[in-house]
This record gives sequence, C-alpha cells and structure tokens, in this order.
Amino acid sequence: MSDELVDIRDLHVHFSIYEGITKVLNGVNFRIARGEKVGLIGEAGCGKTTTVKSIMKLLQIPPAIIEGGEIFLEGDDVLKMSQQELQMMRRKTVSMIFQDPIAALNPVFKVGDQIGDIIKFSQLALGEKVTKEDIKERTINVLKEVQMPDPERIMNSYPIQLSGGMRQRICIAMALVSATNLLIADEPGTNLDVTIQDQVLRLLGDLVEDRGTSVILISHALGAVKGLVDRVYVMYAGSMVEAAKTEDLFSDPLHPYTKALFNAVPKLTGGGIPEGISGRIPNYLSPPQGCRFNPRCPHAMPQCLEDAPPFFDVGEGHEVACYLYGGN
Amino acid sequence: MYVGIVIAIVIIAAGYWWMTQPTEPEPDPDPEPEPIFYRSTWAWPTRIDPAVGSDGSSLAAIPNLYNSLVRITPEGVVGPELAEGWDVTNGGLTYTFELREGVMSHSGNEITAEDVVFSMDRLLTMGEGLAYLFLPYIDETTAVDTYTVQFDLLKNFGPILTVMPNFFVLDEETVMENLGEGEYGDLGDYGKEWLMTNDAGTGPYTVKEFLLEEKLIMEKFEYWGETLDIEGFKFVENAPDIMEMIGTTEPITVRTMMARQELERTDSWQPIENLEEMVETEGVEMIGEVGTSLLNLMMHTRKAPTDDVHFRKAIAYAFDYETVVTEIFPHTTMVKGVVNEVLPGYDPSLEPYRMNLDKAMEELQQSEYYDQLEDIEIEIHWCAEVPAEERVSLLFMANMAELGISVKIVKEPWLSMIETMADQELSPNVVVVYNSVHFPEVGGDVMRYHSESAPTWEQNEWLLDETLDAMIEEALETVDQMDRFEKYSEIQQYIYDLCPTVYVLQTTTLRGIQDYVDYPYVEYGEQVSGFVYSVPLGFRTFYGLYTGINAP
Amino acid sequence: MNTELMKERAKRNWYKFSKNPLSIVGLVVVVSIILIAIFADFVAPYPQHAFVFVDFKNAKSPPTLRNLAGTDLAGRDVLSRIFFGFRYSLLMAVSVLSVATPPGVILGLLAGYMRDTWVDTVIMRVADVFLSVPSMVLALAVCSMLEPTLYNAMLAITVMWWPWYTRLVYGLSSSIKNEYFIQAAEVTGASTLSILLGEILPNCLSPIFTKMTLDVGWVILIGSTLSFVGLGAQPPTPDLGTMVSDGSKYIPSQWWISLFPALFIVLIILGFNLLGDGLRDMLAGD
Amino acid sequence: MNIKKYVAYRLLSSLFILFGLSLLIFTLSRLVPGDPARLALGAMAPQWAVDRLREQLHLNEPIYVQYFYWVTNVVKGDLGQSLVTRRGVFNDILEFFPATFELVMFSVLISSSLAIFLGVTAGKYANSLWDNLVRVTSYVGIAIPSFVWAILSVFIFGYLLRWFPTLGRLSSGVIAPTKVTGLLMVDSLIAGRLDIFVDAFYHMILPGSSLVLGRLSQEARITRASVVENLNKDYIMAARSFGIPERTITLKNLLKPSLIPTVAVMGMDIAGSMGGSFIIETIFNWPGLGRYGISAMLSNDINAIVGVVMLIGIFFAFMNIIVDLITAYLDPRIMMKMKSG
Repeated sequence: MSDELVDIRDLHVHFSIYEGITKVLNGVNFRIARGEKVGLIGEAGCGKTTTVKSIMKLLQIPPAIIEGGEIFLEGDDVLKMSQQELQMMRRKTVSMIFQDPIAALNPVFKVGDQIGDIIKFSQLALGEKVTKEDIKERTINVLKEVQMPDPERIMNSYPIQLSGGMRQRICIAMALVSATNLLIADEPGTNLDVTIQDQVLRLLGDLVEDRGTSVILISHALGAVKGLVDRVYVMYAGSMVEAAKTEDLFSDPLHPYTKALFNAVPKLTGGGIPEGISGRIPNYLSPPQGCRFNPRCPHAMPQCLEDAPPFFDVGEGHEVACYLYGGN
Repeated sequence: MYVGIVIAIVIIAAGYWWMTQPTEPEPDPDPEPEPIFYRSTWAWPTRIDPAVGSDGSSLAAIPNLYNSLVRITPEGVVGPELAEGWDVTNGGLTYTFELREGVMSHSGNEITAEDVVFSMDRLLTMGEGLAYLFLPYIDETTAVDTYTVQFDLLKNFGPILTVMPNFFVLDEETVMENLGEGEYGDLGDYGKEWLMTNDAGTGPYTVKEFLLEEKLIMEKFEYWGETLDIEGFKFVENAPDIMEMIGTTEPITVRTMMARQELERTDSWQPIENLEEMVETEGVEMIGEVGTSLLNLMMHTRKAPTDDVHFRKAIAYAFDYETVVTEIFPHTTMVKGVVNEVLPGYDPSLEPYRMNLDKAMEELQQSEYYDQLEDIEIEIHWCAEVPAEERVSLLFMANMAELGISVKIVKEPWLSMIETMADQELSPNVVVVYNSVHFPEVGGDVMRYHSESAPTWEQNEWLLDETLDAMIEEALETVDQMDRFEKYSEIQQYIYDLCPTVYVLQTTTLRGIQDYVDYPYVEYGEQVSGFVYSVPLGFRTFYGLYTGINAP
Repeated sequence: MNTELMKERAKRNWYKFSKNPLSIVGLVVVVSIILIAIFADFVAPYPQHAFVFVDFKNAKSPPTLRNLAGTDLAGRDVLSRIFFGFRYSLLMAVSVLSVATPPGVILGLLAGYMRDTWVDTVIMRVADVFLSVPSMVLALAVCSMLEPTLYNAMLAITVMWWPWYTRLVYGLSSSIKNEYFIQAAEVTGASTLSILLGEILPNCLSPIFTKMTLDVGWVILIGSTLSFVGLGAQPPTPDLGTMVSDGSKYIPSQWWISLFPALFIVLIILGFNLLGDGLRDMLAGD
Repeated sequence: MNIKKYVAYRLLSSLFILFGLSLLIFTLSRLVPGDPARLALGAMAPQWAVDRLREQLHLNEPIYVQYFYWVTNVVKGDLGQSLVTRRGVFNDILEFFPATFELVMFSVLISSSLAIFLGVTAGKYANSLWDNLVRVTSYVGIAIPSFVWAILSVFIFGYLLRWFPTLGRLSSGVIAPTKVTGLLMVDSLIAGRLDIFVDAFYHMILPGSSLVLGRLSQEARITRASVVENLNKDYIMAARSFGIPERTITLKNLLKPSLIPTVAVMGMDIAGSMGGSFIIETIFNWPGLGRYGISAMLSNDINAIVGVVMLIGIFFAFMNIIVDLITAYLDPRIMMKMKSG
C-alpha cells in the first residue's frame, strides 16, 4: 500500500444545479505511485479537474456532493481528514497548478507576496520558522528556477503586469515551493501559444525530474503528455476508460473512445469536441445507462447499455474499461 | 476594520498621553461653585445687533446685553434705565434725556450722550431691525452735554416714550474698534459683522460665545446696577451665571432635554399636548403669558371673493371661535373686538363676531358671489412652523363647507409666506398669521392696517384705504393720551365695519419651565388662572434681574 | 413551440426569483401596497378621513379596534390616511421614473452610440453636472426654489434623476454598438434612430427595468424626505412623509401619529428593494 | 508621474463640472419668486434699505450679469453675502464646514469599518444564520429614511433610555477647546482635554448613526456580495490548495480584492452623507453646513445655497478623486488603466 501515493476508488461526485443533480464523476478509479508521472487526458468537461480537485478536497460543497468512494493519499482517506490534517496535507504533500494562471493569481497582491506566503506556511508545516530574508531569498531562487529573468523586479510586480507565459511560470513556482510529493498540473499553458506552452511544459518536466516529484498532468494536448509522463489515464464523461503506460497507449489504444480521440489528432488546442467522434458528450443530468460512451460507440453491445464496464487488465498494467476486452 | 483599529489605537494612545501629562494646574484649593445655568430654546435666527434684530429671540437676547434709555417697569409704566429723567418740550417735538453717570460698558468705557447719539444714528442709517419704529419720527439726535441727549422729532408721535425701550445704546468706542469693511464710508460696515456675534453693550450679561446656528452663550457681567447700587437693577439671588439660548424648537429634542433637566425653559412653539405631557410626567411647570398678539385670519380685500364685505362677514360669522380656544389652543381667549383687550385704548363697545350660521347665510346672500358659490375656491395658507395652524385651517375648511364654500389649504414655510404676502397678486384669500403689536397701545396694533404695511406679512388684507391711513396717522400724532384713545376708538369701529380680518384668538404664550426656576411673572404679574399670568405690557425679562434658579 | 419556450423561460425565471424568499416577501408587499393604493376607497376603514375631516372629539385617540393606528390631532384615522398615502408615494415614484427614464435612456443611447464625438461629450458632461452633488442636495436646492407642492417635489426629483439612466445606458450602448449585428444594420443602411431604438434599446431593457424597480424605493425615500422638510406634499394631502413630519412634533405623547406612517414608508421602500433585487438576480443570469 | 497627470486631469474636469453646476443653480434661482432683500431685512424695514441691499447684491441686474458678478467674485475668493447670517458666505462655510466634516468623517469611518466587518463575516459564512440576519437587517436599514431613524433614535436613546445627548456638539458649560482644525475631537486632543473629547464623541453618536444607517447597510451588502463573488475565484481556491490558513485567506487574500467595490462607493457615500446632513443637522441642532444650507434654502438665500451646493460639489469631486486613488492603490488593474489612460 505504501507504494501508492494516491488511490481513488469508485469516486462519485455530483453537483446540484438549477436543473437538478448532475452526476459528473461516475465511479472514478485512479492510482499513482510515488515518483510516478501520470497524464490524464480527455475532452473538456469530462471531469478531469473535478477528479484532481477531489484529491485535495478543494471542491466547493455545496454545490458539489461526494456521493461515494474513497480517496487515499499516502494511505489516509482524504475525505475523512479534519480541517487541520487537510491543511497540513496541502502544505506538505500535494500542490496544484491551476488551469488558468490569470484566475489563479490574486490580482491585487504582488507576485513576491503571494509566493512568500506559500513559503511561509509550507515551512511552518515542516516545523521551520522562516525570516523575511529567508522568504525573499527562497522566492528569488524559485523564480530563478522557473527561469524568470530579473526575479527582483518580478517579485514586485502584480500579475497583470506580466505576460501569460510568465504568469504560468509563477504558478509553477508557487506549486514548487509548497509541495514535494505530488504535483498536479491542470492543463498548464493551455492558453499560451504553442512555442511558449512547449517551453513551459519542458521546464515543468525538468523541474519535477530533478525533484523526483510525482506528477498528475492534465492535458488534452496529447503530444505534450507523450513526452512527459510514464502512464496515461484516459477519461470520458466522468469515468476512466483506459489506463496504460504512455508508449503502450499511444502505440496500441484499445478503448473505442481512445481510438477515436487519437484519430482526431492533430489538434493542439482544446475546447470543442474532437472531430472524428460522432455525437457529443452526454448530458450529466441524465447520463446514458451503462457505459457512458455507448451512444457514440460504434461497437456498442447490449451489455454496454446495462452496466458500466469495470477496468479489465489486458496485461502489463494496461487497463481498459470496455466489454470488448473482458466480461461475459 | 483597519480603520476602526487605527481609531481605537489613536484613542488609547491619546488617552495614555493625556494621563501621563504632568497635571500642571494644581487642584484649586477653593473650587469655584458650579455655575448656575439658565438654558432656553428659541426659534432662530437670533440677531444680537440692536440695529438688526427685531424678532422674538433677538428681542429676548438684546435687553440682556444692552440697556435702553427707559424701560417699562414691572408696574407697567415707563421708568428710568440709562436715563435718570426726561423732559418733553416744544409742543411734544423735543425730548431731552438726562443720563446716569458712571455706567460702564462691557469694555469698561463710560456711556455718555455721544454713545446715545451714535447708537441712534447707527440705527437710523442702517434702517434695519426696529429702525422702522423711529425712522418716521426722529429728526435729529444731539449731545447737549456729556450726560444730556436731545431728540428732535419730525412730527408728533404720541406713544414715543412707550417705543423708546426698543432703542438700545451701544458703546461707540467698542464698535469703532471693530469696524469691518462695508458700505458706510468711513464707518465701514458700522461694526455689523462684529456685532453679529459680539456685544458692545452695558447689560447685565455679555456674550461669552456665539455659536452660529447652534446657540448663544451669555455670561454674567459686573453690572452697573450693582456697582452704582441702584434698586431694581441688581441681580437677584441665584441669578444665572450662564445663559444659553439654544436655536431649536424640535419638539422631541426639547422634550428630551427638559426631561433630562438639560434645559430650564422651552420655547413658545411647543405643541400644547407636549407641554401638558411634560407637566404631567416630568415635573415641569407650564407658564403662560397673556400676550398682546392676535391670531388672525387675514382676508384679502382686493381678491375675489373676499373683496366683498358681505362675503367676509359671512366668513366671520361662520367661523367656529369656540372650538379654537377650547380644542385647538387651550388656554387662549377669544378676541372681544378688533384688538387685544389688554391694550390701552381698547374699545369694549364692539359686539365681537361669533359663530352664527343664520347671520352668515344672511350675509352670504347679500354678497355678489352668492350665485356662483360652486365655482369659488378660497385658498388659505398656514405657517409650516406652527403645526396647530393646520387644525385652524382644517376647522376653517369645515366651517366654510357648511356655507358651501370650498377651501384649499396650503402649508407654507414662514419665510416663503412673507414673500407671498409681499405681492398683491400672489397673496392668498386667507392667511393664518400671528400679529404682534409694535408698541403696547391700540395704535401699535391697528397701524398694521396702514397702506404702508400692505406689502408686508403684517397685512394680507390689502386694504389700501386712504381714509383709514389718515385716521391712523392722525391718531399716532396725537400727543394727548385721552384724545389719542378717542381716535383709536373711531379706528376700531371703522375696521369693525370693514371686517377685513377674522380675529381668531388672543394669544397666550405657553412655555414649559423647570419647577426649580423662580419665574419673575409670578412676582410682577397677576395670576389669572392656574398657571397663566398676565404681565405688564412691554415688560421685558432681564433674566438675572428677575429670574433666580434654585438648584435642580 | 414559441409559447413553450416562453413558458419554460418563465418557469426558469420564477425559479431564480423565488429561490430567495426575500424576493417573494418583496413581491407580496409591493402587490399589496399597489392593491391598497388602488382600492383605498374600499380598503380604508374611514375613507372620508383621508383629506379634510375634523372630529376633535375623537382626536388623539391611541390605537384601538376602532382606529387601528389611532387618530391624529384633527381626529382623522391614521390608518386610512396611510392607505391613501400609498397613492401619493406610488404616484411620486411612477411619475418621476416614467418622466425621467425616457429622456435619460435616449440621451444615453445617443451618447453611447456616438461615442467619442461631440454629442457624447456634451450629453455626458451635462449629466456629470447633475451627478456632481448628491441627489438629495440637488433635490432640496431645486425644491426650495419652487413653490412647495407635491408636483414640484416630483419635478425636482425628476430633474436630478435622468442622468442616472443616461449613465447606465451609455455604458451598455457603447459596448453593444461594436457588436456585429449593429454593424450589419449600419451596412444595410438603417437609420440612426432605428438602430438606437430597434437594435440597441431592446438589449438594454432588462438592466433599465431592474434599475427602475430598485429606484422606486429611492424615489420614495427622497420624496418623503422632501415632504418631511416641508418642501413636498402639503396638508391635508395624506402624504406619508408629511404625516411623519407633522406627527413627530407630538412624540412621545401621540407617538402613533408619526410612527405608523414611518413604518409604512419603511415597508414600501423595503418591499420595492426586495422585489428589485429579486428581479436583478432573475435577469442577471441570462 | 502619470498619477499626477491623472489627478490634474480629474481636477480640471471637476472644475468644468462645478462651473456647470453653478450655472445650473443660478439659472434655477431665477425661478424664485419674491425679493430676497426684503426677506433679509425683515418685514418692517423701510423700502430704501431694501433697495440699497438689492443694489449691493446686484439683484436689479439680469441674471447673467449677476452670474458674471458672482463668478468674478468667486475667483477673488468671495462667495457673496449670506442673507441669513448677514456675513460673507465664504466665512460662513469656513465656520460651518468643520462641524459637518467631523460628523460625516467620523460616522462614515466608523460605519464603513462596521459595514466591512458585517459584510465580510456575512459573505464568508454565506447562508448561515448570521448572514441571513445581516442581510435582513441591512435591507431594513436601507429602507429606513434617515429622518425616521433620527426621530426614533432621539425618542428611544435620548428620551426613553437617556443614553446619549440629542443636541449640539458639546454639553452646556463645556467650552470648546481652542480652535485649531475646527474638529472638536481633534482640537480637544490637541488641547489635551480627554473630557471634551469624550463629550464630543457622545454628541456625535445619535446624529452620526442617523446619517449613515442606510449607507452602512448598503456598504455591508456590497461587501458581502463582493466577498461571495471572490470566494468562488480560483485564486482563493489556489490559496487554499497551498494550505494557507483560512484566517489569512479571509483577512488578506479575500479581504483586499473584496474591499475594492466598497471603497469605490465610499467616496459617494461620504459626499452623500453631506446631503443627509441637511436633515439630520436640523433635527439635532448640529451647527454645520447642512443646517446652514436648510436655513438658506428656506429663506431663498441664493448666495448661501450656491455656496453650500458648490462646496458639496467640490467635496464630492475631491472624495471621488481620493477614492479613485485608493482603489487604484488597492487594485493594480485600475492603477494600470489609470497610468495608461
């Protein structure tokens, strides 16, 4: 068990909105080992961000409702943690790079101030008291680490005064100064142009490589995932449909959805539904019975309309949730 | 939140700093006794320049700061004040006053004839305030010698001595030291700006602080009545050290302050209900002063339909006088003629108008508007500052409804009312107004019917009647009192026949006063009923000289 | 299909509106007040007491079953007068807003559409002048210069009210003007007037109506303040502000004469504010 | 550098607006019937004295000539004569302004702090009992006209409970400290008189609360809405994700951005309270600009009316500039806009 850093079992998360209850996460299973780098891909709105936010218990309740499941982080159930334990966990164990660096940076505080706070509290969690000078030094260091020119000036800037790429790096810096065990990167650099996104991702890769941090990288830029992670989870409409080593997945995608997704490439920017897959993502208010992909699946069988398929291991840790590869 | 914290810190820091200050003045071994306060509320503005002030609160303050040559004594006759004696010569056209020696002003200058001349010249040149009482009559003022001053009159004015208490003497030197820039040439502003908030007088009190729009604070002064040891001009026991005239009439505030004994006396604008309540619950006494004023419904005699004498008489007969004095203004009395019955020269022979609907219909039928009553609407204006007037208007409306006359009621702030009444076209059919007398005689009341007063708030009737003008002028010029009163009678009869005014009531000025205040009227006046006192006409309250305050 | 859609929309709006129970309270209060105002003659216990009526025998009666809110100094039933007072409060609000809004909106549309031209400058600077002092001060100043009547008070408030709409609509229309459909209309040669009224205005309507509802409370508040100072409605008009003002002279002895009208002023303003907020929440999401 | 330019630009445009304002008031004053000079001198004054005053006040000239005189005098710092006090309007304003300023600033600062506290706590614990209590109370608070609250508070706290004084700035017998700023609370501290400070403080409570009740409620609501909005922002979630304690998040990460809308309306609120002071000062006999203004309005004292309205206009403009600078300080986005625009 100690090898598993995160182990999500059969997680169901619903949201309560005007129209009713949206059943967003529908039995998510997800594991990541220590030191492992895992990619999470899928269309926009398939529940990737909800999944990772659940790990840190960041979802707003309400409207979110955790219907069932467990999330183990280093063996402890996150859902049962006290406020104190949660805070310690967030300071020491996990940190996250949010999807939109503009929204994730507080517009009214200077960058240095924001990074400084994180240093202060994460050091506090480690039982260290840091002086102002220490904080400043560490801030400058981490800014240098994310290859920011003129860190002193950057420290004294407000987010609005920085370019998109710089803001993204600040977010990475913020995540780096906090946690050591697991870094969650939610579509880093999505809103940047391709070259900068590439730079950012490469930088991120180098940094985690140096530190031996586990990573969950969410992206729909398949190419980016390819070079960075050891293993990939493919998600569709609130559940994991396939998990495999990166090379295996790219060389031999099994799930009809994964196949369709790869057929839709090259497509670097996210947003819409990739071409090549007919139909659209299901309505979470009344999702299809059984496998949620069944309305769009060319291979749909009667069984698919009944029950959601579990993961079937097809060897070498390659798992796929499809009755084509197991079941009766 | 930060701001709050900062403020708290500042307060604490300041308090700490203050506590740690070395206490410089050692505690007084012989601590001064707590000053005795006499605090009263008034309707403002209060203008303490004797050449400017002319309304109630001004005339309450000025006699405490300044002296006149003569005054009306508690017995109701003209008596000496700054002047020890006087002579009338030249067929009533020359008045000579002998001044007291050794009267010192608040700045320590002796008051001489020059000061009197200066004061009268100043009053007449500026032409404001009470100057109108003297302007038509005073020709020249001369200082015969240091203590003798002589007034030459332009024409005979019978009641001049009763008017003289309204002329106050200023210390010329003090005024000249405080001239500002202004339109009077060498005399600059004639000291106007300075005298608005300071005094240059000789009265028992002097201005300590004048907080504009808030209150006037006067403090006791070493009075010449004391130093010269003159009976009747000395402070009584427990005379107030500090007098405050507070510029508010807001009933709830006044009530609160009376209940908390933060006020010794209320203004006269409090609703009667409020006063009665105070008497019942807070141990306050109600005092009433039978006044010389009348509450009048002035009818516009040059505007339809009140331009018809029968129509006016119909109104006068339809009005319910009884209800006013019993329901709306308790403690007041009905008018028994066309002037206040307490005024010298009053003619008791006139049969007063009382409610009589038969007579009213009779008069109405004789009026030229009888057949067009449906088209007629009378407008009645009442003064916003006197809430009870609304009920008079409502009563009027109800009374007129019985004659089939419709009425429109308009509430108007006093100052805008003055404006309206200055214009013959704008003046409404009926206005509810208090009229006070200029000097305590019938002449001081009826003179408001003179054409000169038509464009003022004193007359909404717009009589513009030359015969009446001549009668008034002639009466006022008559020096002999008996002759004069004879002429007053004729005037009263003449006005009675014109019926230009519905005389609603004779006022009683009601105020609340703390029971620990010795009110002078008890001693000097005559007790009429439970709490109402009649006071000598023209008598003014010099607080320190008559009013003592027992410890609350 | 269309009615279906509208039904669905109405249902959705009602859900959003009724999500907040306070909005419902507001709606109930406002509807009741409007009904009472309209049917005052039938609802008021003593309709004849509303204007001129004197009954000194029953004056100053504290609240009893006969007179639920007591009687005033002339013996008039306070509650009846309050009910009639609603008419004047509503009249004030409705007339001020209905007179001030159209010119304010049109000027705002024009200035926004002609942004950065002299038209914009002139209109918006003039509006700035009216907004350069608090509305209460300007209303008092204007009122003091006119004869004190209810209508002049309305006039004074109207005069200072229009620029708020100009400013609101200006912001809206200057952003809408860059939308494609406006440019399309321009290309097809639509007249300025038809663009303003036909294209831009419909897109500004819901903020305007929301503001109007919210403004009802303000107008009534300012109106009652003017009456309180004596610059508004005159007796015997049963205006709530005037009733408070006159009755306040008899506190604490006859507290009911001013307290009940005061409570109802608060209630009206409260009702409209709650309703306005509910409407805003309802329209905001779309 | 650019900030200076911005302030200069704002001041300049305020000047134009004030010019327009004076023109507006002057034009309106043309509507006044009757004769201000007669009013000033009293009903009994002789006609020649009235005529003389009319001459002095240029009342016989057409309105634009009067306006011309007025403007040329204003440039010289002379706002004309008041008919109520019979002194220069400028002097009057100097005399009356500090009392109002003290009342307004004191109550607005206290109430804004309170509003922020209420708004933040309510927003932070949205939909809690406390939140609902604050919300309902603030709705009622907004709906209570200030004069109603003034009368009620005099009745309840002055008359029934006798907690607070109801009149003026100081108790009888308390002599104001040497005038330095005209603000009694400041002057009393300068003079080292804590007793006067406390007395002045007590006198400010009832008028102050009447003045700001509505605004307090409004500001509390604005703050609450802004807190609720910001609570859902990513950066708050991000701060949480880094394990920053909830207290720090509330007092720092959440408070500062949430205050921006509140501060933005504070300028208007302070100036608006000057408007409210017209009624409140009359009820509480507060010797300030509002009471002076009402006296002027009730007696058609045009010079004084224009003077008071202009002063409030200037104050309003100033407050708005200051508030703009504060919001720019709080919000770098606005600062950037300001610098570039």
